[in-house]
Amino acid sequence: MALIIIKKSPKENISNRMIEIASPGDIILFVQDGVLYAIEEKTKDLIKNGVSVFVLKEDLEARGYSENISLFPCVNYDGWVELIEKNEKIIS
Amino acid sequence: MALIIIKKSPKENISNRMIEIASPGDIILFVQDGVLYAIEEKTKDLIKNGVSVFVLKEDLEARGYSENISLFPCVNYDGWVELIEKNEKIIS
Amino acid sequence: MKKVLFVVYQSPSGSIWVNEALRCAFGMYGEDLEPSILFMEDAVVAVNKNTHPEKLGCLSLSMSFKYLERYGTPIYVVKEDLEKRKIKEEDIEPTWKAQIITNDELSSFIHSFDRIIFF
Amino acid sequence: MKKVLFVVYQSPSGSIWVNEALRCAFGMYGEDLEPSILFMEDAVVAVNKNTHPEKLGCLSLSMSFKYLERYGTPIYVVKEDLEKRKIKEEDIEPTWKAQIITNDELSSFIHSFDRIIFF
Amino acid sequence: MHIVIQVNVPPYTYEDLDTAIHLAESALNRGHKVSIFLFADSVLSVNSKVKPLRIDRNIPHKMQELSEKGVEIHICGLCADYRGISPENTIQGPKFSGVPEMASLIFKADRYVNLMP
Amino acid sequence: MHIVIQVNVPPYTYEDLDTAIHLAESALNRGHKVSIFLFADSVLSVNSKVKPLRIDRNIPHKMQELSEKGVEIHICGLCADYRGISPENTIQGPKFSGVPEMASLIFKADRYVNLMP
Repeated sequence: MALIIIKKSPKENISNRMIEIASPGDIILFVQDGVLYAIEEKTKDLIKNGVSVFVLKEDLEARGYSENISLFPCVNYDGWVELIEKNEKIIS
Repeated sequence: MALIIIKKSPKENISNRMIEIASPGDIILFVQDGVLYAIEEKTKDLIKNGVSVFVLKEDLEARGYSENISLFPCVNYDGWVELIEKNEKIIS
Repeated sequence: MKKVLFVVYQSPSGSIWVNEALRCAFGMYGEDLEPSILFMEDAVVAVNKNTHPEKLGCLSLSMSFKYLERYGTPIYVVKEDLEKRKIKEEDIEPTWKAQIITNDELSSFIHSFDRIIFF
Repeated sequence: MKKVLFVVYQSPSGSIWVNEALRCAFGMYGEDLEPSILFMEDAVVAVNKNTHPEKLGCLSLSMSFKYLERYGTPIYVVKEDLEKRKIKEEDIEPTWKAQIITNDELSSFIHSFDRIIFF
Repeated sequence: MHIVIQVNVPPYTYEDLDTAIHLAESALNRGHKVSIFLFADSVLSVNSKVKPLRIDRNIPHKMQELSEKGVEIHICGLCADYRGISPENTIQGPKFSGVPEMASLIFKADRYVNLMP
Repeated sequence: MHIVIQVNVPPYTYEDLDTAIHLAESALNRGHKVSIFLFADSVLSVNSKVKPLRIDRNIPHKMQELSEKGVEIHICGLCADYRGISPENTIQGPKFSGVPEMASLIFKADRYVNLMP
């Protein structure tokens, strides 16, 4: 079980590689330019079964997207801290 | 006629976009991490007909590759300056 | 007269480059220069009327709007980059007066300038 | 005891991150920590014996070799990333004692650490 | 819990310092102990000589506020040397540390969040 | 010819200042007039307080050498404000300029080479 924080845009290879690292039970959180994954349908194909995905609402909204366009549930900064509390292993 | 200087690695989308911008008569110069294009066969497919390609020798060698592995001719810094002299239009 | 193009490719909320390109473009008018700005890749996010870096405490894009209106600096955006980021024409903030060009037109468009500076 | 992994993904001649990851890894031994370094993407260029940032006037990678030998810090490199950059096993500088792992093994490998820091 | 946030990129140019400040505030509000480790170009965020536009946020000022709220701020000393940062041009609060302190935080803290460069 | 080189990223962290210095030297050797425009984080390359490791290159020192060889170095003043750089902590030679000087160089110089961020 790990929390994987992806902060770079989908156009960066390293972001895709980090999504591939996720294994069942892991949580992926998209922040900063990583939130652009939340509006691309093909992101769903990249995410393995059993991996939960969240999106930082503040970063999504600052880039012009509302919560209801996001393919994954949003969290705010408090929610991010909660994810940190629940996951000792953090990959970022 | 333009000189297009590509300094970012092939893994960066913007580098591929800059290669696409080249039109016949243009010159592409790969420098810094852009030199990694010089060792990938598929780079040849990206380069349009009529576009000349050069590689900065110093950056290629500093990354462990010898001139003879490069798919394109090398220039040194003096050669880079020559390319600048010859091309008023520089895209970088 | 020389035509100058500033090309921005990074997201305006994640980085300073959109604001810096705007600032540079507005500064060109002191010389016999004709500046334009092209947004491509993640930078197209800038033209969405709902994009507000100030929500993160960062500088707002709207601080440039009065200069944009005063100078009428041409703003270009790549169609395919907009589409990929799900930004529709009606989402575009009218103040930008953004002109949409296709990826196919990009090469000849960029070559039509004398100086091309990527940010 | 905690296992720490520093993951580097940027080229060692174009950026400081390989040297910084090495410096951080060597500094871990003062605590009950077991550091390792993983090179992926362009960072795999670091293990090529012909890679010499000092040819550009930048810091040499070899300044880390004495610490690498003293501490025996494990170095891992992703096979597919080496192949893509045409680095053969015989090109690898022996001092690194690099262990090659495949992309398929990457997920379980990374999960075997307690702390994972990307550089 | 003791949560550490490591930052690696310069303030203003990228969003990471803003992210770290927001995250630190939320973690404080949830009752956690927070440390920030400033590595590489992120050390510029505690430079007291930084003069942003009046309409812009003052990141060194925000860092000082965090420090006053009890956030422990560590600066990598060698990174600081490379960027002209010394106690003379640093806001009140941060500690000039190094990799040994990073190791100690990696070992002792409950959580270590890195914002990769 | 008058050749301008614009740099945008921080020294040491990335290679661009090294690239710019080598390119400037070659251009000088070929008899050109050279100007360097330091924008955004690249302004740190003229900070006189930078203390690199003894085995490492001293970039501010190399910039001063270029200046002594006749290279005109411009610093974007607003960029400098944002990074705590002022005439007090700058090597001898660079001019605190701004976008008007950038415009003038873009207009007047024969070549303008940008090293994109």
